[in-house]
Amino acid sequence: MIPDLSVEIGSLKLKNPVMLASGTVGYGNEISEFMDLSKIGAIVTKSVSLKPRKGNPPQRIVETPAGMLNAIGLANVGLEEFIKTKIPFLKEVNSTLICNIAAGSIEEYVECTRILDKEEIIKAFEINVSCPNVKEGGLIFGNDVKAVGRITELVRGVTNKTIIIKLSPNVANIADFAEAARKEGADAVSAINTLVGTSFDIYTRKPKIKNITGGLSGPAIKPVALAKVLEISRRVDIPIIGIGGIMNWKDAIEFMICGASAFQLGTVNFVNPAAGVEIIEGLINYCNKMSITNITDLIATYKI
Amino acid sequence: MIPDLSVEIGSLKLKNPVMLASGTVGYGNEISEFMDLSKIGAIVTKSVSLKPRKGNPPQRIVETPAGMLNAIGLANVGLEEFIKTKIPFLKEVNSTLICNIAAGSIEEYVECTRILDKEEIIKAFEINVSCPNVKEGGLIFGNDVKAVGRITELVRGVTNKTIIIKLSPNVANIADFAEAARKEGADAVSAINTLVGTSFDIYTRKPKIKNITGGLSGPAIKPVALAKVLEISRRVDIPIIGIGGIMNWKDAIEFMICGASAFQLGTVNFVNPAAGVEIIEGLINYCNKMSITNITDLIATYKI
Amino acid sequence: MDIYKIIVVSNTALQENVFLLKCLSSEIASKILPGQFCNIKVSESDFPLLRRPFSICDVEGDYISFMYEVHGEGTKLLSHKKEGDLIDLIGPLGKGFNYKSEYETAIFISGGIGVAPFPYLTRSLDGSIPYKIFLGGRTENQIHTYGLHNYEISTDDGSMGYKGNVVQLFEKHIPLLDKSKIKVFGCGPNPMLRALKELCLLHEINCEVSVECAMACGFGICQGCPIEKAEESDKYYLVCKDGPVFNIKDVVI
Amino acid sequence: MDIYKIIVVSNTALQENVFLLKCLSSEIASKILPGQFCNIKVSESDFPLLRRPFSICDVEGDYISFMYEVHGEGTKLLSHKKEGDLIDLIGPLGKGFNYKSEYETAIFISGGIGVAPFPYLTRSLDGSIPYKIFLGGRTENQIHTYGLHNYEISTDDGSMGYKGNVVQLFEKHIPLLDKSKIKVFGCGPNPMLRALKELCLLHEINCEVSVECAMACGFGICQGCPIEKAEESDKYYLVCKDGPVFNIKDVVI
Ligand SMILES: Cc1cc2nc3c(=O)[nH]c(=O)nc-3n(C[C@H](O)[C@H](O)[C@H](O)COP(=O)(O)OP(=O)(O)OC[C@H]3O[C@@H](n4cnc5c(N)ncnc54)[C@H](O)[C@@H]3O)c2cc1C
Ligand SMILES: Cc1cc2nc3c(=O)[nH]c(=O)nc-3n(C[C@H](O)[C@H](O)[C@H](O)COP(=O)(O)OP(=O)(O)OC[C@H]3O[C@@H](n4cnc5c(N)ncnc54)[C@H](O)[C@@H]3O)c2cc1C
Ligand SMILES: Cc1cc2nc3c(=O)[nH]c(=O)nc-3n(C[C@H](O)[C@H](O)[C@H](O)COP(=O)(O)O)c2cc1C
Ligand SMILES: Cc1cc2nc3c(=O)[nH]c(=O)nc-3n(C[C@H](O)[C@H](O)[C@H](O)COP(=O)(O)O)c2cc1C
Ligand code: FES
Ligand code: FES
Repeated sequence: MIPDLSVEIGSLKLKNPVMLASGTVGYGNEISEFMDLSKIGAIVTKSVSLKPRKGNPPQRIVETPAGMLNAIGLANVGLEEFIKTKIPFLKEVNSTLICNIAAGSIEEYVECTRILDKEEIIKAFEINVSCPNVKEGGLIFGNDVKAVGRITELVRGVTNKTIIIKLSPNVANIADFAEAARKEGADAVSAINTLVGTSFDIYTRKPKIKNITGGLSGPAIKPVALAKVLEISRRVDIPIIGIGGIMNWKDAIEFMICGASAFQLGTVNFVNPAAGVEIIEGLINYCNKMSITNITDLIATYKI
Repeated sequence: MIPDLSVEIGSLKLKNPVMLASGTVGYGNEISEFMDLSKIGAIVTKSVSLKPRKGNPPQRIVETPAGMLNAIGLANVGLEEFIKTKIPFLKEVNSTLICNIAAGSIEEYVECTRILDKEEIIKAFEINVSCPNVKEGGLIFGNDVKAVGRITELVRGVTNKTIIIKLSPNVANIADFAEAARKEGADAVSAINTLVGTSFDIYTRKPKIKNITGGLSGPAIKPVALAKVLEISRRVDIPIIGIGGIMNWKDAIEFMICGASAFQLGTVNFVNPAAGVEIIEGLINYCNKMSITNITDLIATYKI
Repeated sequence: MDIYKIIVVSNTALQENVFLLKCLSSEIASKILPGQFCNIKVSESDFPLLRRPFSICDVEGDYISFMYEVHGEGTKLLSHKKEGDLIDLIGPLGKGFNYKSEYETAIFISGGIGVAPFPYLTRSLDGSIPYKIFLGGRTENQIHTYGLHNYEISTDDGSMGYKGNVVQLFEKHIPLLDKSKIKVFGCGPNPMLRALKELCLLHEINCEVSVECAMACGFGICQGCPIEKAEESDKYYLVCKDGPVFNIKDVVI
Repeated sequence: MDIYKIIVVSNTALQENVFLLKCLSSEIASKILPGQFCNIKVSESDFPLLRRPFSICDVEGDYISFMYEVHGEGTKLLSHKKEGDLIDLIGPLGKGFNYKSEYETAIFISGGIGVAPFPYLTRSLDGSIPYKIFLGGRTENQIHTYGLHNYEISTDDGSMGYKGNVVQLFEKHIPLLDKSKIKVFGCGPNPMLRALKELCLLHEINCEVSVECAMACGFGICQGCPIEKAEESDKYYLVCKDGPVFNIKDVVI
């Protein structure tokens, strides 16, 4: 029997809870060679900003124990080019499209959302208030509850589509941020973005990443991500999209048990670009084994 | 040639920067079977509290990718028993002794320090304001800049020995906490304690650790720990003791380059209880190779 | 206890998922006691991070062996070790079985891979003490008789020996035994040990068990392995240091 | 490009630290071009996390091979693979050398393990095109001649061939060549490529190089591998997708 894997995030309906995380699948082209994107619940685009961004100079990435640091610096083609050259391909793919927006000012968030709201193919916005790798990339907002509330409020004013606020883990109480987003009308939050980290060459004494610090992702951060999801789930009544170190279906289930209504795959796409569809397989088998007919029955069923 | 490995933390002189972290070497007995503790710069005791603590019920630990979660819950024999039965052994070991203190109230911190100040063998206090695993174990203080300042101030009032404030990484700006400690008279800060994390069994839906969340330690957190040390080093003029995921001498050097005057070995002791002396070896070889005659010449020499 | 780098002599499959790892180490062989364990580094890298604890299975001259079941990543890596490889291990650890105390007949009861410490333990008994072994498993291929004599078998599915669990099998034998003169040594999963405890308390049978729990260090420095004391509920034993063998009356399983 | 699980045919040491990994894969063999690479998963577990990129070294029928130097943990694990093991790899990746464009003599210049792509590349040249290979290394055991002909050697320490670096060795040969009719193919560490670029720009020699840089994905989704464009300094190429082979004029090395 095929269990019902569909989930809802606000008014957004997904055929399954598997989403591909922002910045880890580009605009879908390359990864589509490894799997049928139409099977995936949703694709989140690389953060788009109003103007194109060159991104940070190399070296941008470095491997760490069970993780990696990145400081891509929100390299992206900019709003105009995104609409012109990236959306056509994304239209062909029969997958729900979520557009991730990064900005250097509150006005830019609003402006981006306002413009992109017209693109019918875009079903939801994920507002990145938490990129640790550019000064104006959101982390300054991400650490400020009031700013997160304000951004949510203003973005809410220009779109009726689903709004997801992507939260930073680099704060003491992430639930406060989720609560601020909820209060100002966000439909969901996603957690977590990367943790701030660094790594140095002991011979040159230079940072291995040109940007000095980068964002830590991968299995190393999974326990932290799960704790953040659980914290939000226990305190705030808002759908959560779990992110952080998911490598396989077991990790994904763990996030759902901890409170996630859906989850995103990030770093794993680099290592196993077919992970998305493999995880759907895994969810089905697990549900069958556990006699779960609707995967929504799993959400936040932690026994504590 | 043997380089000079000695370092100073406030008025505290250490023969080398290698310290064994609180909670990861008990009170020295067992680990002394694996190495000559007199070679180590300093030993930090398991957190001592005024009264004995039973600690958390099992399961207390679980392995995670390149790390582990623990929720020991500050299990310790209590102040009185510590003085009576643990100090005698620690006296025999010719190693600098630092006593780590945990408490459920500001008064308890002060009271513990006042009593232990009389023990001549104790050369410094490490004040644990950052244990994530017991409600009254400090994390509530660790997340509150004012409380950290106040604890420092009051503890400073009852001892002339070196005071090290052990900081929580579970905050947005750790440098603010280092600054508060510095202002109120701390001689140094140590960073980092563990990150809050969790892990669930996907079949029982129960947390793998009875306490629900635990503290994440080990190589997984090294990039985060380094970034926190660097943050403090760039903003606050206070000696830093680096902690987090050090497995070998290379990791240790990385911390010193990022700003640490000394460093502590935690989780590695469980896997390689001789790591302490092996790392001293490694430091000597590195210094020789790099023509460093005083290891203090390495501290905070990041080129950024 | 100390850290040793010892050489693998063989690492052979006893069943599809169960291996016998034999190594050369005169130091450990000369010191280790039945019921003690070693904490083994299963890879040369930092992954997996923690060592894995395994009971001593047998000692023959300078050779020591471990019997293990492939469970997760760590034991899988261990199963890849081959003759000539070096293994990094800490031991001997913990306190073993008090098999020399006063009793006339020894009874050994194991569930699944819990049989691992029995070859060495039974071999260490003074030959004059009679003993009987009860081996339990869910199914036939969970029964491992390596190095054992005088055993009876139970399987949950009845595929081999008595159909039922091993504690039930033992219970059937109790009437044939002089309860005050036997000592039971048990090793296996917690549910089995709980059933065994209940039975032994009921019949006032002296019983020691080896318990398992998650461990970080294995030698007493992390406090990660508490087990509640039966008498003083405000205190814990450490499984790695005070155990893994406990008198069944002393602990809450 | 796709994910393949292919079988290891052999994995033999060419030097103490340099191995040749030969695998069976008709799919990759039939598609991959000289200068392209594969991204190899060096272990079955999640450690190390990322794949490791290696240039295609040779293709013979259905067999493909990689020549690699043991550098860190990942390549060490790779060196443990043996006949019959399965390897998980993604490929073919990137853009290869334009070795079919107009020129009369091909020159190949490598530093250290940079020689890896040359066996397949030289073999792929139309037999009628004359070529010469310059192999450089710090010392004798950094010189790998596997699958090569027509080479000259330089070592920094003079332990083999010309004493000096390989770009200097090539420079000595320039007067003997018709600069406008040669094409140079280079691969090696960045300092060598920088020296080569300077020399080729000076002499107006057409030159393509394969560059290395840290990669997370290897196929264009992470944006982790930028290299600055020589013309438009506000833009980057991606090494994994737009390269790893670039005309030396197009990039800032
Ligand atoms: C004192 C003692 C003696 C043991 N003797 C034997 C023996 O002789 N033969 C044998 O096959 N097994 C024995 N075990 C169990 C063995 O240690 C585990 O099966 C093994 O650690 C599993 O590792 P893994 O990486 O394959 O499994 P994973 O499940 O991937 O391991 C994940 C983590 O959980 C821990 N863990 C998993 N299962 C257990 C368990 N049952 N007990 C304790 N920790 C566990 C691991 O050590 C590791 O830290 C013993 C355990 C203890 C505590
Ligand atoms: C396109 C391309 C082709 C390559 N072809 C070959 C080849 O044919 N033969 C060969 O021996 N080597 C080749 N390399 C280099 C090879 O990928 C590295 O030596 C290898 O990744 C080192 O891994 P490690 O785990 O042993 O080293 P570690 O230093 O432990 O690796 C740590 C991290 O740094 C990265 N890294 C380390 N060195 C390099 C490097 N030089 N280039 C890129 N990433 C690096 C690793 O991928 C890993 O993520 C190539 C690199 C690239 C980018
Ligand atoms: C290379 C890279 C680039 C990323 N770029 C973005 C981005 O542009 N916008 C964003 O919101 N998150 C970005 N992220 C964060 C991921 O979407 C995700 O939150 C994070 O990597 C944690 O998940 P993981 O551990 O599964 O990778 C990026 C992550 C990586 C590794
Ligand atoms: C099992 C365990 C127990 C710990 N107990 C204490 C403690 O009692 N007091 C304290 O200040 N830190 C305690 N810590 C934190 C360590 O001292 C150290 O800050 C942390 O583990 C990070 O370092 P590591 O990654 O090298 O382990 C404990 C850590 C572990 C793993
Ligand atoms: S496992 Fe560390 S104290 Fe027992
Ligand atoms: S390595 Fe990921 S884009 Fe090039």
